Amino acid sequence: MRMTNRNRIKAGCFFTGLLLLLGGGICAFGNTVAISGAEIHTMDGRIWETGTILITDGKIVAVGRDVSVPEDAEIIEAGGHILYPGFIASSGLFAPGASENFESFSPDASAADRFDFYGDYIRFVRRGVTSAFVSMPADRIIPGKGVVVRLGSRGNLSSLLKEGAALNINLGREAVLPPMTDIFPAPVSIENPLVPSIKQFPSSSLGGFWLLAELFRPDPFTGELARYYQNAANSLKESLEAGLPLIVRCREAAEIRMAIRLARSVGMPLVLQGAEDVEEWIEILKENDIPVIAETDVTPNGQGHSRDFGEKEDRWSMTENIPVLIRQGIRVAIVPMDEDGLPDLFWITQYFRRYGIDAEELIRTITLNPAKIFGLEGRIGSLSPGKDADILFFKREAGAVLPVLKKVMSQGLIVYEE
Amino acid sequence: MTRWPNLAARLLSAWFVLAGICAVAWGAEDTFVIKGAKIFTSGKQGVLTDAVLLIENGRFGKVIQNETGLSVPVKDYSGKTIMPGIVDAHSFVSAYYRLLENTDVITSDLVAGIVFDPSGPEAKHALESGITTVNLVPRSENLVGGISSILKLDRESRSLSFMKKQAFLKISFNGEAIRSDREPTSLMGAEHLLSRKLESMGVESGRNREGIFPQKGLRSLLKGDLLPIIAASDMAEINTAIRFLEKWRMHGILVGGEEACHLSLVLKEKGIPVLMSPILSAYPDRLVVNAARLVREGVTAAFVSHMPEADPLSLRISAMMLCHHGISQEEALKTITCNPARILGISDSVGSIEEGKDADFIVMEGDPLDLGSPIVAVYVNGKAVFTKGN
Amino acid sequence: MRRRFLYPRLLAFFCSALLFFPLLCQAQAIAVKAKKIYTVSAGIIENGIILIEDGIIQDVSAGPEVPWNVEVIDHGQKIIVPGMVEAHVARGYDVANETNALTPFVTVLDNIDTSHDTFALALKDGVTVLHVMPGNNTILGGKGAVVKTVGLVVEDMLLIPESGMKISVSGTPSQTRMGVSAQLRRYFSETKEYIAEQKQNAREEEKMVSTPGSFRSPERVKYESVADLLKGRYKAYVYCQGPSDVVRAHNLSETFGYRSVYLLGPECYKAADFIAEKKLDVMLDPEFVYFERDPLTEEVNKIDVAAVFHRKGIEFAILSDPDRAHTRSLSYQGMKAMSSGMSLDEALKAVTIIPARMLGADNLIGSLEKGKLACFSVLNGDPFKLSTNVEYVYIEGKLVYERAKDEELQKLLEKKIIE
Amino acid sequence: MRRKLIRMLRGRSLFFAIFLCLFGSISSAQGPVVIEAGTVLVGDGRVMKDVFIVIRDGKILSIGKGLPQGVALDTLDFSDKIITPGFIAANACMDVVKQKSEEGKEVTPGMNLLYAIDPRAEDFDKAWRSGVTSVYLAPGNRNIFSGTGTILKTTGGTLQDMLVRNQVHLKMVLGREPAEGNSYPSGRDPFHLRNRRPENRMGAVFIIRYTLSGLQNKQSVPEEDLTPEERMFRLVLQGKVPLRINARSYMDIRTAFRLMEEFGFRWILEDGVDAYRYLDELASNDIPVIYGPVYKSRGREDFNRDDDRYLSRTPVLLAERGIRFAFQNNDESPISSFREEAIYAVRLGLSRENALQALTLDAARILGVADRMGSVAAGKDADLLAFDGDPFEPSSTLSGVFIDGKHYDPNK
Repeated sequence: MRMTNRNRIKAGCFFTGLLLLLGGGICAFGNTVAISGAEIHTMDGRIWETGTILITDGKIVAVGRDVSVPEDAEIIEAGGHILYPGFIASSGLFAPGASENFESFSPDASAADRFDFYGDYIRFVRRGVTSAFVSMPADRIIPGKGVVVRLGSRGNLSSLLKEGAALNINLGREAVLPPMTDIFPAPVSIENPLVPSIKQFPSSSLGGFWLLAELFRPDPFTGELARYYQNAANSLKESLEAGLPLIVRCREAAEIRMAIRLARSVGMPLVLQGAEDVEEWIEILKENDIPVIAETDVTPNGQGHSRDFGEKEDRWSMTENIPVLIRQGIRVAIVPMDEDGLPDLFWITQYFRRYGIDAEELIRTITLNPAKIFGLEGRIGSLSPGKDADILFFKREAGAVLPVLKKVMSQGLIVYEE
Repeated sequence: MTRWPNLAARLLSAWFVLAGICAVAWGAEDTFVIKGAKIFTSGKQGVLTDAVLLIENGRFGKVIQNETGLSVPVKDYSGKTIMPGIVDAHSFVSAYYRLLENTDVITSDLVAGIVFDPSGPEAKHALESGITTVNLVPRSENLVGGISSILKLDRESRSLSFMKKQAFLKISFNGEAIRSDREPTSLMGAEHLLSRKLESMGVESGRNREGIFPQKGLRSLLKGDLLPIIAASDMAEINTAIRFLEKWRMHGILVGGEEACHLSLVLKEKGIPVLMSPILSAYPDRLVVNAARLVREGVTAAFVSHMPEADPLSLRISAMMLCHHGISQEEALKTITCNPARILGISDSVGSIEEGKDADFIVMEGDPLDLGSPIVAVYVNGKAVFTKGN
Repeated sequence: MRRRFLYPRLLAFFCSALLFFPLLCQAQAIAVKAKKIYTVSAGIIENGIILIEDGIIQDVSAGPEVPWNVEVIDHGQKIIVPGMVEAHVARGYDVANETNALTPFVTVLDNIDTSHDTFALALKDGVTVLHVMPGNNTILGGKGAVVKTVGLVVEDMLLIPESGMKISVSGTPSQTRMGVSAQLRRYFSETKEYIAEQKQNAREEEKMVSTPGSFRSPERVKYESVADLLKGRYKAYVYCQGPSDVVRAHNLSETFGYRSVYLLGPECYKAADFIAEKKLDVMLDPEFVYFERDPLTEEVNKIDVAAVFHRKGIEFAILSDPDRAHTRSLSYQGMKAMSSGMSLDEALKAVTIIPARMLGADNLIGSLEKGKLACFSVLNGDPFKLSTNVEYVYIEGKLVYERAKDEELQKLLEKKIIE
Repeated sequence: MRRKLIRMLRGRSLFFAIFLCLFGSISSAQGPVVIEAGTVLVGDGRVMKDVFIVIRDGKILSIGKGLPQGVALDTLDFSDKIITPGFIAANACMDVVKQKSEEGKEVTPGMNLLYAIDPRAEDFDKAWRSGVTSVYLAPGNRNIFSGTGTILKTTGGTLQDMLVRNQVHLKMVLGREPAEGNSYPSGRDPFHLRNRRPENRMGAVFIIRYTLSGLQNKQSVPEEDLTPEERMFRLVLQGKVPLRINARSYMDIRTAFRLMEEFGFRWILEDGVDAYRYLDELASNDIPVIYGPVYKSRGREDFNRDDDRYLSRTPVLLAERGIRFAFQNNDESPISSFREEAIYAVRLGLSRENALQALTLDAARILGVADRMGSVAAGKDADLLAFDGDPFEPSSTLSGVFIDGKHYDPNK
């Protein structure tokens, strides 16, 4: 069993390397680019009114007002532009109409197996979303690991930024009563009559909580699950040892409590997703520095958002939680509730300015905060030396409420230009 | 080695100091005196008229004649009545749809408490109608639903206030547990399935175990750490339940028990208490008579509300109906306060207004068994968790 | 039920095959003479003669001395090409797949319907060998078989009984790629465990096999076939719908160490670089043309898949699909391949020796040279011309099709003339 | 309306029962009761006139002309009545269980009806009011081995008091009933209960062979290593527990004989509608037959419809061959008309002695409780019936019932 797992890891690395190679093939090696005269918002606090960014081999070398530009450098004159780091979509399936018909307990499944690296994601890139966390579906209790990818556009291949970036767990009502599989252990015959196949699990959050509590004990339990899901159990153990962040999708107080208990019991970084009832837990989140991936139902097509009243009459829509969380200083990453809204990340974040939140802070919820959540702050999420040059060129235009995206640079290459 | 004792002593003293501080801190909050009210202690003292009740650190103190010379806040409830907080010994409150795990018929590992949502609207509703302690049980659709937990209904959502986290094992010989599309499809099948499972507990282990669950609950049932609470309503089911308890030499509790009165002699001699369904929930005509008979013939009986299947108010209504069938008011009151507490084995802390018990009580306008008298305030551990108006 | 008799049945195949060889082909040797012989291996031979004995080619050359007792069949001005080979056919039976997603234990042998028109049509077209496979809708579809296109019972047609395992990594309507690959990984690693266990208690294994009709344990049934795959007894034939599937499938086969042949969907042209780099065995979807809509500017671009692969210098096998008019027959597919830039020689290779190599049967079929089975068709013109017809088809030296005696065809033609 | 009636009946019978409990305890405390009987049909064919039956603690102390001396006696006068033993339904079909069979598996020998019976069901009332003092209740026909049967008295307080003997026979059902409804999961969800074999007679017999032969292979296994089911089967194969085979059609009866030759178990033919076709075999292997209802033979599926003379004359034929048989009812004939079975058989030519024997002693013998009941004899349970006329005359009514020595009035 260990053997096969090592194989899998090896395979994973191979896969990653391969795709990086394919992706990197197109990124500009050896040349130096300088973007000058732009207003630079490096999301780690600094804002340069007019500054220069120096880029070599698709990585940022220097940022500042007076950066010495080598003479062989290609200069991009960006006067009047506002530079932001590339946006990060913190959650999304990127598989239209994907209904998972698979075991409810499959931590060995990886989103890298589903994501189409040859796909054309220009509709995201042209709206500034240069990288995304490909998450796992919500209809299983442990659907598996998500990956962070850099969305390739026209002509260049998407590439893996991080395989196994986080482990998705669903405590919400979506994971209860999952669709059934009919995988029979063996063909039917008279000496081997039909045995019912692996039954999906759980049918209630009672069972789900129990399962998780059992699984996250030092020795995952024996029994039928162990028999059927030996690999799964091992791979879960591995990802626990690797200390992946747990992204727990939950809604109600009981579920949030469970999530926190869970993360404490295994001492792993926790990220809440959804979490409508979070307002009772803000102190705890603050104490333990637990970030939240906040799903909002704000959509750019006019009708704004709708309050949903769940079983609690005093339930808030998450949309109204977000400003509270941000003011309380909790790290928030904003994503739209339905995936079609993903290209409009910028618009959606700016919506929250009506609650009197600083625009800079809102941009951070789709750049640096996600980067930190997925442990990629060393590569993406801000404009500082050493990071990949995923840069968005905005421009303020007369009559437009929000600045307009003009160019998108990914790894030092202009991948989209209006 | 010699340093240990005095170290321990130091620790101890430190702890005392801390405790003292805390006590003071609390004392400021929930030490007070109640005067002027008519108090139905469903305990030895019976009914007290305009007595002064001292409550310190969230517990009932002694009953005194007048509050003069006490430097504690006084709450004047003159004209009101006070009864102990209602104990609901079988409830799905605020976790109904989470308490049924369909994956297996015997799911004895599941602990009901962890899915309870104290800030839910049902919990609020229950509290506002006087229920301060609930025994949260798994649903009756499974043969063995899981382990119930007893908890206080204070609207504290950050941490659950358990009285007992693992209280009883819920077994159901009820009609609900018998379905035509899976085992068991019959009552005898249900009993057989459960007995075989219990027999096989010792033998099987590791890989050749059937089913997803390791069934810790059944193991501790065999060890006697857990007592069964068996759902059985009609004669056949109650018979089966009794035979099952005999066969495995266990003490247990019956819940439902609409026809239990016909076996009251047996129940009495075996000392099996019965948790009766609330009277509003089914045919009243038969149920009231049966319930009254059960109480009259001296079986330890209590009313439960299978919230949210029945309204929390139905507890008081059931007790009231008993009065109409010749049960004294005190007896009737006991079926929702101290009897359930005794059955659940928590009567040393809740269930009646006696010195040293938790200060869980309800303040009402008029008579406790008169629905016309609305609830003014509900106290849990001496804290007012609900006050009428705000 | 039938699974139990698999082993005896396999033995039966071999025996019967041995039995049938002499019956199938004439006892005495023959020599077939024609104007042009396309031996795919050794170029074109003008006025060549093929010497055949017991269905095996003895010699192919221009004017060898023919022994006195050999009957010479002179086809005059006709042209001989090797019998075509179609390396993946999901036809020749009623139902293509089990409902169950993981059925490696089934074999297409139990399913083949010898009277299915697939074989007749293929024969008319000059296709002499088909690789019949389960369909694309299941993850582990089962085992296929390489058959000739004539025979009354499966045993006659059989060339290779268990020729490969059908795998589909692209997901079924109800399952996404992720679930599929996770399930495959699980199945394979469980099978590895199983193999290890088998090694430990090998002895009673043999006993179980030897006792005929012994009840087989579910484990055996479940893992045997995949174990054979992992032991390398046959290749996997992997259906890849999209380009990333190819990468994924290759990754999987690297991980678990089995050889595989890839059945590419049209969109896979995007992965051409990868395929060229890794030198994978690939077969193209019958649909050579792929239309895709640009997500940004919603215009439609047309891609000639075969051309792309040809430009990248990738050798591939061509498949046909009679359900669609424009991909009906293999020869027609060959013409299309030529239209997208391949030379006649390459196109011919793509339907003969390359698929034969993929099937691991290039020592038997795929070209006309000494020692191979005498499977070839006689044309009235150069191959891959619209005017060209298949006049005769020989399989193992036996004349199995004759255009003049094809009643259906004749009727058809008459009808045409009348109308 | 009907519902209300039932509830009323239940209520009344219950109060009645409780009253009787008290009364019974008092009377047994008081000492023996004496019945002054005009005629006694003992049950084994003998007839006694003008005797005293002395009952103490529910048992018959003595029966004879004289009375024991020195005991305080309270005498019940039945001098103008005919006393017979209580009737025994050797296979009663009563509405006292909600779900008669556990359909989770095909082979459920562990099933025990005692865990499902409702002692307050009105069918018990009907039974004792029509003279049936003991019944044999078994699980239904939906399994191949559907479980063991139970013998109960038809009244007397709680189930514990009514129980005579438990786990009497193991029931095996031939024919297609067990297989009905089973199928493959075609278009059905894969966890459905019915996705399994057998689907026909053949499959059912396969499962029987599979089970029993599996047990034969386990001869050497010690007792304690077996599961309870396997222990039960071992008892059957050792002949300690007789197998009761429900075989309606002639082909099923033949199958039963074949299985008997293979595995050599003792068996009893239940619901033997076609028994008249195998009189010789039944007689030579002396296999008891439980037959009925006599007067209603049409409307049963599953066996070829022969002409009814044979069917309703079956008791006579059995009696002629000296094959031991008892009566049963089925869901088409209520237990309250149990006596009519015998009456009809008598009308078709069965002798009164045989009829009474079939109703009482032979039934007790088949059930293996002849030491406790079945005839009016010292030491047996005092289950007696008092008729004011010939029990086989429809006109004569039942005027008194004794169960375990307690006197009930059936007409109250």
